[in-house]
Formats: sequence, C-alpha cells, structure tokens
Amino acid sequence: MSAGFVVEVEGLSVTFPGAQEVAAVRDLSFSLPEGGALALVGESGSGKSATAFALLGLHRGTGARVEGSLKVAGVDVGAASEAELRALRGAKAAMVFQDPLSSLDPYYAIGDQIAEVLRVHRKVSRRAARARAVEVLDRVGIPDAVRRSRSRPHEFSGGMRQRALIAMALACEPKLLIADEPTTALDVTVQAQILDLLHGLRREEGMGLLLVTHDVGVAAESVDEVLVMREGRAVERGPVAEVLAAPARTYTRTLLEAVPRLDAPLSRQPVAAGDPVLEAVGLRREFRQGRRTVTAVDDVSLTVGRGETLGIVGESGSGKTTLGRMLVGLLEPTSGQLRYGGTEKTSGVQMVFQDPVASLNPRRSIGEAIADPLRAAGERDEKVLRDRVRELLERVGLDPDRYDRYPHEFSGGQRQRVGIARALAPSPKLVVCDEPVSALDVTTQAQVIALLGELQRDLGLSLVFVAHDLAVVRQVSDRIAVMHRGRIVEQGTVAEVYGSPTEPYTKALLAAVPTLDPVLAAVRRAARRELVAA
Amino acid sequence: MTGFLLRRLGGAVFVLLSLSVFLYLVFYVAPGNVAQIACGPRCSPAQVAQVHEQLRLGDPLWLQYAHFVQGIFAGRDYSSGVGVLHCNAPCLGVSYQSDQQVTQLILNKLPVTGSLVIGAFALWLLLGVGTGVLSVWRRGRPTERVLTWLTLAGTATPVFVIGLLLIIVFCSTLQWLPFPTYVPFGENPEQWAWNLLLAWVSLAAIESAKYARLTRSSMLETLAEDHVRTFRAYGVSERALVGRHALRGAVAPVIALSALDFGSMFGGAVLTESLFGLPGLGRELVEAVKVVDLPVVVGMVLVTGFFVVLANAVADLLYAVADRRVVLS
Amino acid sequence: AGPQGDNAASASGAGGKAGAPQKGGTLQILNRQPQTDFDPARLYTSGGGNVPSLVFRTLTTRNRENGAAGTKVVPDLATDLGKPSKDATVWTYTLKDGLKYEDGTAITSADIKYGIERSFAAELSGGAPYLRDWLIGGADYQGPYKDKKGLDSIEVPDAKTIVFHLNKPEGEFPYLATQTQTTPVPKAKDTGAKYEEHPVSSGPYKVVKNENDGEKLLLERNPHWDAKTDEERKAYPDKIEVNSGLDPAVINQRLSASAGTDAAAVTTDNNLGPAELAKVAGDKKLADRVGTGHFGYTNYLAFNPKVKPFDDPKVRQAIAYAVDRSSVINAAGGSSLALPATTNLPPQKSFGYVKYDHFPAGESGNAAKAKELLKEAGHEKGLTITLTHSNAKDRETSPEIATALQDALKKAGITLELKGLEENDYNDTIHSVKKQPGFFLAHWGADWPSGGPFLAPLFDGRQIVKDGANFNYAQFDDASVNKEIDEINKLTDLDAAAARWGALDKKIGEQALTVPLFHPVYKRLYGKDVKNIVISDWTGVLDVSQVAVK
Amino acid sequence: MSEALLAQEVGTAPAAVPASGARQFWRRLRAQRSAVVAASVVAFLVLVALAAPLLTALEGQDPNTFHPSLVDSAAGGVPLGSFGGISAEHWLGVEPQTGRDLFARIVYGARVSLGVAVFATLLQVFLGVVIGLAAGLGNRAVDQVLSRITDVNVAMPLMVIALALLAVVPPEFPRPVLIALVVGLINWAGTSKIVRAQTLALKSLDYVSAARLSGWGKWKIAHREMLPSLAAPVITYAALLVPQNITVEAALSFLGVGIKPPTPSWGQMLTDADVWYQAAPSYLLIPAALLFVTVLALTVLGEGVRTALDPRSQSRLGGVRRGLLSRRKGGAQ
Ligand SMILES: Nc1ncnc2c1ncn2[C@@H]1O[C@H](COP(=O)(O)OP(=O)(O)OP(=O)(O)O)[C@@H](O)[C@H]1O
Ligand SMILES: Nc1ncnc2c1ncn2[C@@H]1O[C@H](COP(=O)(O)OP(=O)(O)OP(=O)(O)O)[C@@H](O)[C@H]1O
Ligand SMILES: [Mg+2]
Ligand SMILES: [Mg+2]
Repeated sequence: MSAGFVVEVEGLSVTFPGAQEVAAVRDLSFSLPEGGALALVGESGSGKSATAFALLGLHRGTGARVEGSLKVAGVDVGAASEAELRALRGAKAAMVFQDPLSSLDPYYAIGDQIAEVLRVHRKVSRRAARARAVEVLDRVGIPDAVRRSRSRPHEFSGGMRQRALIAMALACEPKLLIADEPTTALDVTVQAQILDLLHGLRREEGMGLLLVTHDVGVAAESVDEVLVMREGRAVERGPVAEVLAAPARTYTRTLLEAVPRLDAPLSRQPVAAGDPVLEAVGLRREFRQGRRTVTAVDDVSLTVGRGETLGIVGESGSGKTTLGRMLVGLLEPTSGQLRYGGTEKTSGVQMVFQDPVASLNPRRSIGEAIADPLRAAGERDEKVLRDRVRELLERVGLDPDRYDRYPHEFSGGQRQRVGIARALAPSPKLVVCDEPVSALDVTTQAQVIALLGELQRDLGLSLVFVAHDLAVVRQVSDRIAVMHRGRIVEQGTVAEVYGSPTEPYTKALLAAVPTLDPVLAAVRRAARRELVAA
Repeated sequence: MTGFLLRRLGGAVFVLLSLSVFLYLVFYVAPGNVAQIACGPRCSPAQVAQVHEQLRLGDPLWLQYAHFVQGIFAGRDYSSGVGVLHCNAPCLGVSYQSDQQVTQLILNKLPVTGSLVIGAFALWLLLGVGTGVLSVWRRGRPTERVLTWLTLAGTATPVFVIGLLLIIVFCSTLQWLPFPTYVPFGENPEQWAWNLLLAWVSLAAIESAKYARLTRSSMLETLAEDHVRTFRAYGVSERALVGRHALRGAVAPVIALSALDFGSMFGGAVLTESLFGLPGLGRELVEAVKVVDLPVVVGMVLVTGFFVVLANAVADLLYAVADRRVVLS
Repeated sequence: AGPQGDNAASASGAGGKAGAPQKGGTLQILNRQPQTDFDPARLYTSGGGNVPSLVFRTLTTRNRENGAAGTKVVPDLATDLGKPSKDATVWTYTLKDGLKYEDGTAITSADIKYGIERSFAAELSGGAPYLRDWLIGGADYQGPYKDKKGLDSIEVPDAKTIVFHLNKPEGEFPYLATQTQTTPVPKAKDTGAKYEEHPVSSGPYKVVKNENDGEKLLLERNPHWDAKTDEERKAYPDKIEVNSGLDPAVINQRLSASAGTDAAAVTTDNNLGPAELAKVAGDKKLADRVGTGHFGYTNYLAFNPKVKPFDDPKVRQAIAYAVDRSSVINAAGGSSLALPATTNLPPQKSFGYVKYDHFPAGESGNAAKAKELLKEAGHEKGLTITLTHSNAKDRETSPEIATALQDALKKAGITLELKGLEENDYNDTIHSVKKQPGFFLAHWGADWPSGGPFLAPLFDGRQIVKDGANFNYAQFDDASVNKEIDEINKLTDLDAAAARWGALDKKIGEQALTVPLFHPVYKRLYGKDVKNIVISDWTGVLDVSQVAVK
Repeated sequence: MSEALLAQEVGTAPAAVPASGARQFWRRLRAQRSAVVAASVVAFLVLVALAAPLLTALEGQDPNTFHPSLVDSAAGGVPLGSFGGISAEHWLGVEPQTGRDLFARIVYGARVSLGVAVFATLLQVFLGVVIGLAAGLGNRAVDQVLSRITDVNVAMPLMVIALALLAVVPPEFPRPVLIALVVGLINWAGTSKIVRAQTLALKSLDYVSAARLSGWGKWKIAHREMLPSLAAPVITYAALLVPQNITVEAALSFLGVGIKPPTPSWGQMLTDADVWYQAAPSYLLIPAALLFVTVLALTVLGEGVRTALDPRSQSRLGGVRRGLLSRRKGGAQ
C-alpha cells in the first residue's frame, strides 16, 4: 500500500472468547490518508470501539483474538513487539477516550499526567515536560493553563477534562488521533466546543482523525468520510456529504431517520391542557456540600395539565433531575409547595429513570419489579398480579413470557421499557421521565419515544419529560421549560421556544445542536465562533 | 477542619465513656473477691474487710464510677500508710493490687507497646504492600503464587507459634540475635531495634498477609479502571502502571485498614508481648483482668481505646490529604 | 552452714560448674514473676523467697545447704534460735553485734518490732497469718499507722533484745522468725506503700535499680554488710541483675543456649516443663545443667463431706482406690517432675514423714475395689460427680490433671464431670465455706519444713474460717486431733515434734478426707558458668545467696 | 469515610455490580479451578468434622482415653516410637503426656474449631448486617448513635473483654458456644462498617428510588432491594473472618480461657504443642498444617466467590489464562 496512509486495515476481525464467543469485528477493511478524517458510525455494540482498540494493540493480553493485518503510522501492530507497541502508542497514534470523568488518574495533577506521557516517549527533563504540558493545555483552550495544570481532574468540569485528554493526545504530536466517542458524556454546548476544537486542531496540526461515534450528527460536523458499521461489518463507506445526503443502504437510511432533528416537522398537535394534575409553586432545593450550600433548584413554579407533556431542557447540572425527583416526592423541597390535582399528598405520580441499568435491581426478575407497586397497593392474588404484569409487558412491547427473566438478559431499550411498565403499573396520572432516552442509541431512542407518545394518547397520561437533547424534547413536548442554574429561564410552547427564543441561553443551546448537513454545520460553527466572540 | 476535630473529639469522649461504663458493669458482676486477692490468700476476714474499705469497694457502683470520673478531672487522694498521696489529674486511679498509680503504670508501659506497634506496623506495611505490589506486577506467574502461599502461611499460624519458632531458630540455635528483652530506645537505639526485631517480624508475618491481599485486590481493581487504560494507550510501561497508577489507588484502603489495626494493636498484642518479654500494655492488661484489678483495666482500655479512635481520625485526615476529592465529615 | 564440696552437692541432685567459687561477676536471674512486692511486710514465702533474702536479713533463717540438711532453721540476725520460756509462750532473741543497714546505721531490736508491726497494716497486707494468730493482741492490732501505740506483746527492753509474748505455746517459733516480717525496718525510712520501691537493705546486697514494679532489679554489694555476722549468705557475685516478666519457654531456651551473659544466669521461679524435659533427656550436656529440688508440697483431691455423696466415707474411699496415679503423674509432667503421693505430708524427714497407703490403688488404680465399695455404698449403677478445678495453666489444679482423673474414674464406673473455674473464681469458691464444692483439686505447701504449718490449717477444727478464706476444706473438727495439735505445738524439740506430726498425719489419712496425688519435683536449668549450686529441701529451688559466677 | 474504604477492601463498588443470577454465579465459580479445589477441601473438612465419631470408630479410638503406656513418663511424657508414636492403632500418633489418640483429637477438634469459627462468623455477620443496615437507613440521629456504638465496638480489646466475660459467665454454660458468642459480640464492627457504607451507596441508586415510589416501607426495601446486593461484599468478608476466628480461639486457649478440656480443639492443640516443637514435632505440625490448609482453602474460596460475584470477571477470567498463553506464544495477536 502506498505511503500516504496513517491507517491501513485489511480483513480485521476481533473475537472475544467466553461462554459465547462474540465476534465484535468481522473482516473489516479501511484506510485513512495522512491528515484525513474518518468517522466510524453505528449503533451501540457494532464494533466501533473494538476496532479503535485494535489499532493501538490494546486487545493484547486481554484474551481477545485479533486477526487480519493492521498498519498504523507504518507500524505493523500485529507483529510489533511490546516495546514497539509502546513506542507507537501516544507518540504516533494517540487516543481520546469516551468518558473524560474516568479517563484521567484522579490522584495526580493534570499537568503531571501529561508530562508523564511525554517523558515516556521523549528524553526530556521533568521541567521541560511540564512546560510542554502547559503549552498543550493552552493549545486546547484551557484558560490560565499554568495554574490549572496543577489541578487534579476532579477540579475540572467535564468539558475541561475532555480538553485535557485531547491535550495529552497532542503532547507528542502524533500523526493520528483516535477519538472514541469523545463527546457522548457532554452537554450539547460543550460537545460543540470539543468538536470545534478537534476540527481546528486537525486543520492546524495536520493530524489524521479517526472519530468513533454513534451520533451521526457528530460525524457530520467533523469528518470527510464515514464508515457505517453494523454487527462488526462495514455497511457503507463514502464521503460524509454523500452518505448522509443520499445513503445507499437501507440500514444507513434507518439510522439517519432515527436521528431527531430540530428542523423535522412537528409530529404532534399541541393538546389543550386539561385541569392541572400537578402544580408546583416556588420550589427550591439546597444541598449542603461541606460548608458550601448549593442551590440546585431555585424558585421554580410550573403546572402540568391533564394529558399534557411538559419538556424540561437544560445543560448538565442545571437542576433537572433534582426538580424531577421533587416532583414525584423522592426528594423533600427546601421550600415551596406541590399540589397533585387538589391534594398535597404525593399520589398518582411515577418516575422513569435516566439509566436503564441502574434503575432495575440486577438480582430481581423484571416481573417482580413491575409487580412491586401492585403488591404494595395491597394486591395479594398471585394470578391477578401475574396477569396484570403480563398485560403491562405486552403494552410496552415486551414478550409477556419473559416475566421471570433478569434485567441483564435485556438490552438497554428493553430495560427502559421495563422501567416504563413499572411506572405504569399503579395507573399513575403523571409520569416524570428523567432523561429516559439519553443512554440509548438513536434507533432504540426513537422506539421508546414512540412508545411514550402512544401510551400517553391511550391512557390520557400527563408527562414531564426531562432531557438535555433539544431535538428529542421538541419531538415529544407540548410545552417547554428551559432550565439554567436551577431556574426556569424560559417557558412556553414548542413553537415559541424553538421558533423565537428570547433568552440568549436558549439561543446558545439551539445553536449547539449538531446537524446532519455538513454544509450547515460549517455555517453554524462560524455562528458559534461569533457567539463566543460576542 | 475545626468542626471535624470537634466532632471527632466528641465522638472519642462518647466512645471512651461508654467503654468505661461497660467495663465497670462487667467487673461489677465478675467473680473473685478483689479485697481478698489484694490482701493475700491468708488474710483474716477482719483484714480483708479493712482492705475492702480502703479500696472503697463497699461504695455503690455509681459512686465508684463517679470517683473514677472525678479522678480524671480533679485528681484523687489515697493512703500510703505513712501519709496521704495525691494522684494528680488526669488520675486513672490506683491499682488495687500493686498500689501503683494507673497513669504512671500506663506511662511506663506505653513506650514499650509503642515501640512494638510502630516497628511492627512499619514492617508489616512494607512487607504487605511490597508483597501485594510484587504479586500484581508478576500476576499469573509463579512468583505470585509463591507469595500468596507465604502470606497465607502467615495468617494461618498463631502468633505464639511463629514467635517461639523464631526465637528458637534465631536466638537459640543460630544465635544470630539476642534473646529479646526490652531495651528503651533512649538507652540504646541499636539494642532496642535488635531486641524488638523478632517481635516485629512475628507480628508483621501475621498482619502483612491481609495487607498484601488488600493491596493486590485494590491494585487489580484500579488496573481495570479506565484511567489506567488511558495510560496504557499512551505507551506507559506495565511497571509504571503498577508502581505509579495502580499503587496510588491502593493507598486509601490501606490507610483505612492500617488505622483499625494500628489502634487495636495497642491493647491487642498480648501474646507477642508476653512471648517476647515486653512489659507492654497488652500483657499488663491481661494480668490485670486476671486479678480483677479494675482501675488498671479501665485505665488501660481507655488508653488503648483512645489510640483506636485517634488512629481512625488520623486515617481520615490522611485520606483527605491523599485524595483531595474527599470532604471531611 | 558449713562449706560443702561437689560430692555432697551431686548426691542431692545439685552441683554446678566445677572449680572453687570466686567472688566477682554479675549473676543474671531470669524470672517469670516480677518482684512486685519488695516490702518485707508484704512477702509471704518463707525465708522471703530468694531474691529478697539477699536484701532482707531476718531473726533466723534457713540453713543454706543441699537436700535434707537445708531444712534446718539457723540463726541470722539473732545469736541463736531464741530462748523459749518453759511453756514456749515467751520467746527472747538477742541481736548479733555489728549489724548495719546499707546506710551504715545500726540495726536495733526496735526496728524489728516496727517491721513486724508494719505487717499488720491494711496497706501492707500479704504476709502469712501466724504473727496475727500467735501474738497476744495480734488479732485486733491494725498496724503502726492507725495504732501508734504499737503492739504490747513485742517488747524491746534494749536495742539488742526483743521478746515475743504468745497467746499459746508455739515450739516452732524459730521457724516463724525466718519470715521476712522479722526484717528490721528503720521507722524514719518507712515510706509506707512506696517502701517496696527502695527497701533499706540489711543483707549483702542493696537495691540500686527497681524498674516497673520489680520487673527489672539491679542489686549491688551493700558495703556495710559484714560477712562475719552472716554465716549463711555467700554473696559471691558483685552484682545481681533480675529480669522478670519473661515467657517460661523463652527462659528455658535462654538457659539452655546459655549464650553471652546468660551463661551466668539462673532462674528462681521457672521449672522445666515436660516438653523441655523431653529435650533435655536426650542431651547429656544439658542434663548436667539441671538442678533438681524437692519442696514440701502435695497436690491432692479434696473432699467436702458436707456435700453428698462425699459424706459417705465409702464413696471417698472408692475414689481413692480408683485414682490412676501414673496417668495423673504423666499429666503433671511425668515421673521426673512428680512423685506419687499417698500421704498428706511430703516425703521429707523434717516433716516427720511416715509412709502409709491406706487405700492402695497401685500404679494405675484399683477399679475393682472401687466398684465394690461403691456397691456397698449403694451406687452399684455407677456414680456421677463433679470435680471442680482451676483453669490455671499450672499442671497442678489445672484441667490436665482433672482430665486424667476423669479418664481413670471412668474405669470404676464413676462419671466425672469437670467444672473449670477461672483462677480467682476458683480460689474464691474453694476457700469459702459457703460456696465450697464437694470435690475439687487442691494443693498445699509448707510455710516451713514442718508438719505444723502443713497439717494445722488443713485439719485443725479451730482454723475453720466461716466468713473468710478457709483452708480446712473438709471442715474437719475432731477434738482428739485438735488436742494433739496443741500438744505438739508445745514441744520445742523440733525432731520430737516431727515424729508426732507424722503419726498424726497417718491417723488423719484414715478418714479419706483427701486423696493425695503427687509431690512435685522441681527441675531447673542454670547457665554453664554458674557454680556452687545449692538446693535445699526447704525451698526446692537453687539458693541465689550461694551461687558464684566466677 | 473509612467505612467506604473498608467496603473497598472487599472490593465492591455498588454501581458496578450488575447482572448476576445464581446460575451465572455458579458457572463463574466453577470456571475457576482453584476455587473448585478450595471448595472441595472445605467440604471435605466439614465432612470430616461431621463424621468424627464415624472416623474414630473406624480407627478404633476415642479422643479422651489416656494411654499412659504409650509415653515415656520419665522423659516428660514424650510419645514412644517414631514420628510421635504413629502406628496401625494410632494413625497420627499420640499426644505427649496423656497418650491420647491424635487422629481422634484432630477430627473432633475440627468440629469445635470450625464450629466455633463458623458460628462466631455468622453472629458477626448477622449483627454487622443488622446494625450496618439500620445505620445506613436510619435518620441522622440513628446513624450517629449506631456509628458511635460501632466505634465503641472497634475500641474494645477482644482479649480483655473475652477474659472478663468468660470469667463472669458460669462454667456450666457450654464453652464453645460462649466463645463463639463473645467473639461474635465483640467483633462485628468490621461487617457493620462495610454494610453501612454499602447501604448508603445503594440508597441513592435508582432502583431503590423506584422501590420507594412503588410504596414499600424502608425495611421492606432493605429486605428486597438491598440485602441481595449486600451479599457479595459480606460473603467475601466472612471468608476472611472464619480463619481469623479460628486463630482467635487458639489465642484464647493460649490465655487459658479457650475451649475446656477434655474437649479437643485445634487452637488448644496448637497452644499445648508449641513447646513440644523440638521433642515431638508432629504434635505441632499436624494441627498447624491442618489450620494452614483450612485457611488456605477458605481464602481461595473467598477470593473465588468474590470473583464469581463480580460480573466483570467473566472476561477477566478468560483473559488471564489466555493472556498468559498468548504471551508464551510470542505475543502474536
Ligand atoms: N471485553 C469484552 N468481552 C466480551 N465481549 C466484548 C468485550 N468488549 C466488547 N465486547 C462485545 O463486542 C461487541 C462490540 O463492542 P464495541 O465496544 O466495539 O461496540 P461499540 O460499537 O463501541 O458500542 P458502543 O457504542 O456501545 O460503545 C459488543 O457486542 C460487545 O458486547
Ligand atoms: N445529593 C446531592 N448533594 C449535593 N449536591 C447535589 C446533590 N444532587 C444534586 N446536586 C447538585 O445540584 C445541582 C443540580 O443537579 P441535578 O442532578 O439536578 O442536575 P441535572 O440537570 O439533572 O444534570 P444532568 O444533566 O447532569 O443529570 C448540581 O450542581 C449538583 O452537583
Ligand atoms: Mg464503544
Ligand atoms: Mg440529571
């Protein structure tokens, strides 16, 4: 193969051994020219990360079987010795990991961590290494880099940590940057900043970029070419504009269709809100953290009418979850009142939790979990219970015969359905959904959203739908409340909030949403730069 | 910080008071005639009665306890025969059996137990953590297995067996080391160390296994974490990963466990102290329990309890220093 | 005591490194028990134990010779063994000339009186009961601190003379005068409970260091001690260092290794255990460094006939027949460490030992005879009884002995249930008339080598203590026995008295109030440089006042 | 805070314990050869203890009969014959001094030692779980009180309290039960600290919140939702406690307050035997070796259970073994 490529992959297969062998990647071939940018997209579990790991030989010693030929920056990864591999890692090809929270050593200063990596590859003094660390931190836009390089990761926000990781990747000026879902854990606004940074770096430093993501929107903003993967195989590959505009394969098309867009036509007609099922007046919640007091929710008043959906958006830490938990009575408000259709007693409200893994007890069968509220309500007859649970399972589109199965036997989307069934079991009037789809990939996300809409229509439920993804909220809500630092800064119908936002914060949120159109993405990027400059 | 210290102090006072009340209650119902033991086996009933009165054993339990508490804060007087001796606050009372002031007794014993515990502690940390690190670095290889077996042999053998065997081998048969007696550090630091060496080794042999296991498991846990993966992906060598990043993760649990062990060793190294002829707190304590010498028992348990509480507080402080994410509570 | 050669020593199991003993060097003493009581008023053991007798001189003392010769009482501070009045109720002692304390001041008879009076103070309790029981007014006297007047029954007509007035005849008063309570204590130097930290020496050594309540002692020569006034103490070493609080196994390891300063080491309180004996038995060199001693001591089974079924003599006799002394002796450490006992009195001439075996059980018990007696007593179906013992690890009243008995009695159809008590509880229980169980393990040692202090506390009906520590476990109160005890006490001829004690023991033995089990034998290692080992039958342990290390 | 660290000692981060059905657990346990061997050894020991009367009947001996003729009385009672008097009648030889059959005493001793250790451990675990749960679930006041009580428990010197308590209780009370009770009552703080930390962590988990929304009360939630998740760290910790308790029993024997003779226990035997190391080595070596095997087996089993309870272990297990192989092959991927 010619010398113009940083990555050349030929017939790559990755197999994980175990009780059931998992063929994570099967016969995958692709290449990446020097300075080029390629995105690996595909739903969860399609083998993207496994591929990325294979490029740096990270499967070595873990038991995974890697076949095929892999050449990265001129190094034959399969045949390289340990020492050669170490020389490759970080120096010629560097990786940015998905979760910035856990990818840095919590115990050492950020600058020291970067310096350590540098000293592995270059014979430089400790002091010079520190200086270089400050330099790259400055390069990725960490303000006051000299001082911040002495901070530990927990003193950084998520976005800053991700920047620090990118800085670490830059330290040795590699030819290739592999970014494995670099923005999944971040807010839209921060996500936009990171993507902009990667974009800028690539242009200025001439690195190759391999971007791994399940978010087609992210890919559209950042790369020249995409490789769509499914079940470990390549489905489609081509220039990003072509693939996104005119996908050749049905799978690609489904994937694209499932992506919620801000510009899609509104699918639901705003319902006329009935009598309020929930009224909140002046809710406030404080948390004590050592000597400091954090006001997570500050003077929030809202109403939810019968059959209505109230969407709540806001960036991470804006108080959405705290508000949601207060609404269902899981958390005592510090001050403020809550009324549920006339009573002050918490009744007829349920919650669907953000994380489908954490919200089900791994040691209890899903049938039992769904039956709990019924049992608590005093139902003793096992047959009645079983029938009701089966009915609910069917309702949320699960096989009623899986009553006795355990959560781990279900996929993320299925688990979220179990959570919904559990919330529905006591026939609530109002369900608070706390980011019910953020942990799911686009296709599953679309299914769950559809299900919620359907249930709402059939059962006359009221919903509070919490999310940080503006496009998703737009799809399901009648009214929107935008939260910022614990307060509701803007409230109105979907058309009002999305059509003519009044608050600058709302505007910034909207501008940060990735788009599927690379051209539009470029325009937005420019607009964002102006917003920052302003 | 001040709040933390105050709360800890309050907690400590509660713990120590509860301990002393508990001991008073237990010893109140304990069999054995204290006055008779103090007087001697062939004292006449009249003499026993005199001793009984002198030790104020006739007082109701609450009054005895009140006097005890009074002694701590205000001191107490007692008769030496020729005159009245004053026991200055904090006075933990006077031994029923030997007429010695408990405070003085403790001050005499503390350096001995301190020498034993501190040395053993350093050694078992070194051995334990060292073994743990080594077995992680060489994981899956014969070295790890050998180390595992060795440390387990340590846990499985009671200290009196290990201790006696060490003495027989090193002092009696090989004669490499002196037969242990206690030499105060201030008198001769070198002799101090040589005499204590076997005692340290015996305790360390038993304790280090736990630390090896804890270090090993924490390190393996850390090695499985994402941030280690990051450094591996940046070409950092396995040795640096184990020695720098994984070991750092084991510091916190090791500190927590050390606090528990360090504290409880102050009153708990009974067997080691008696085997190695160390006139320390643990041995004295057991002797005192046997002769129902309540003032000595209470005084010493309070001191050892204090060390447990102190060690835990220090551990929390250390931990907060080690891991700045932690807020003291 | 006269000089003795190695021949005499080896004859009674004593000895030491060959060669004439020289002055000089430092003697090491490795002990288990610290010398917590170093106050003459508080010491119990006859002769003030071993180490204290280096510091405390008494009116009389034990003869420092090997074996039976060592059971004689000889003068110490006094010029003779005391002059009794005709009925032995008044005893007069005269002090030798030139007696001085460590500070050079002269020892007076008033100091001896004061020393004795101190021992009556509650603050300084711990001594033997005889002064209290024998001296007129002793029972009510509360010591010199409370009762400044003093005890009238001790007279000091001049600085050299001291006269004791007793409430009954006591021919054995010279023995009592060996106890440390007759040590002179200068009143001006008395610090009460603190005196033990630095007692004033009247003996060949003075206390230079006393750390940790007697755990570490350093004794150096007392320059004012005059060897001419003291025929008993040899005082060869210049210094004596006592290290105590040591583990018994470690002491024996040290003595057997005998390395460094341990070559000049002895122990005064640590016997060889059975395991160590097994090791020594296979090592000729070590075996040569073992001193063997016999102390007047008996381990036995005690009955309280007030408790059923032990009220029935047949039951007691059956048990006496059923006992398997060989397994009991094995449990006690084997035939080298314990001798079978069939008498209450130890097998020593000075006690007036008369051999008898009223209920011959042979070596390993006579189960048939025992069964027969039980049948006669109406227990043909067997018998279940409880044996109370202590949980001390002493191989005397300890669980090992109890289990051996349990196994032996099983053969005679007696089911023995064991009730082990913690040491205090055990002492409290067996010494209390109210709580006393019917059947328990007990032991008794002589306060001096004579039948008197051995038999009287155990079998004198007037010594039953109803509301205190009682040692007459059987609560035996027989007029003829009481009378005989009084008669013997009148004798000032100690040999004649001994013969009467022996006969009395044989008579009491018929009652089967006890089942004698064994007499212990003390075997102790000493360092390889230690010379002039003297072990008397009085103490059974090597006399530190005799040993030399040069 | 240190509670959380203790929880770390037994290696659990509550959030990271997903999916683990009983079947998976057994599969993962069986996948570890060392754990299987350890489990068999433990089972064997338990069997030996239970079948003690049978085994001794087979040998034709009992643990309490003296054989004075089998020891050399003049030499302190050292067993006659070689290797501590091993013979066809006495499979492991006889005890010095008494001549009692060692094999019989060992197998009966297993009953007492294992019984006491296991019972004490159960008690520690029970108390620790109840108190830890109550502290974790209760309000601030309850938590404070229970945590301080836990501190008191930590500060109690086991040996001293044991000595005092063992003297107070009448001797008629069965000793093994008493020792187990005392050890259990004085040493539960470790478990309760772990459980409390774990409970606090679990309390904030979504599935517990969900259970609260369903209307269950506190204890019902604790029972249904928390206990199963507490099992993992508690079982692992308990595996550490059992061997520790066996040596505690030995130490109590050393201090003279252990199991009462003639009842045999390993601790008692070790205590008596250590001075016999030179004269009759087998007397010391046999119980010491057995104790070692027991501790080894329990530790390995504990480690195995912990691994099996950790759902991430599946790949790790396969990983280590295969990782080794591939390295030997020269690191080919
Ligand atoms: N260590 C492992 N052991 C066993 N199976 C594994 C392992 N790691 C990944 N897999 C499996 O391999 C497949 C591909 O995993 P991979 O992590 O590459 O997916 P992905 O495309 O990155 O998904 P996501 O978007 O969720 O990160 C999945 O089915 C996954 O369950
Ligand atoms: N239990 C708590 N103790 C202390 N502070 C808390 C607690 N819960 C939340 N907070 C703080 O309150 C603020 C709001 O948190 P909340 O979880 O409601 O945010 P959110 O909008 O749901 O964020 P995300 O999108 O990340 O879920 C944050 O600053 C958070 O740190
Ligand atoms: Mg991935
Ligand atoms: Mg949230």
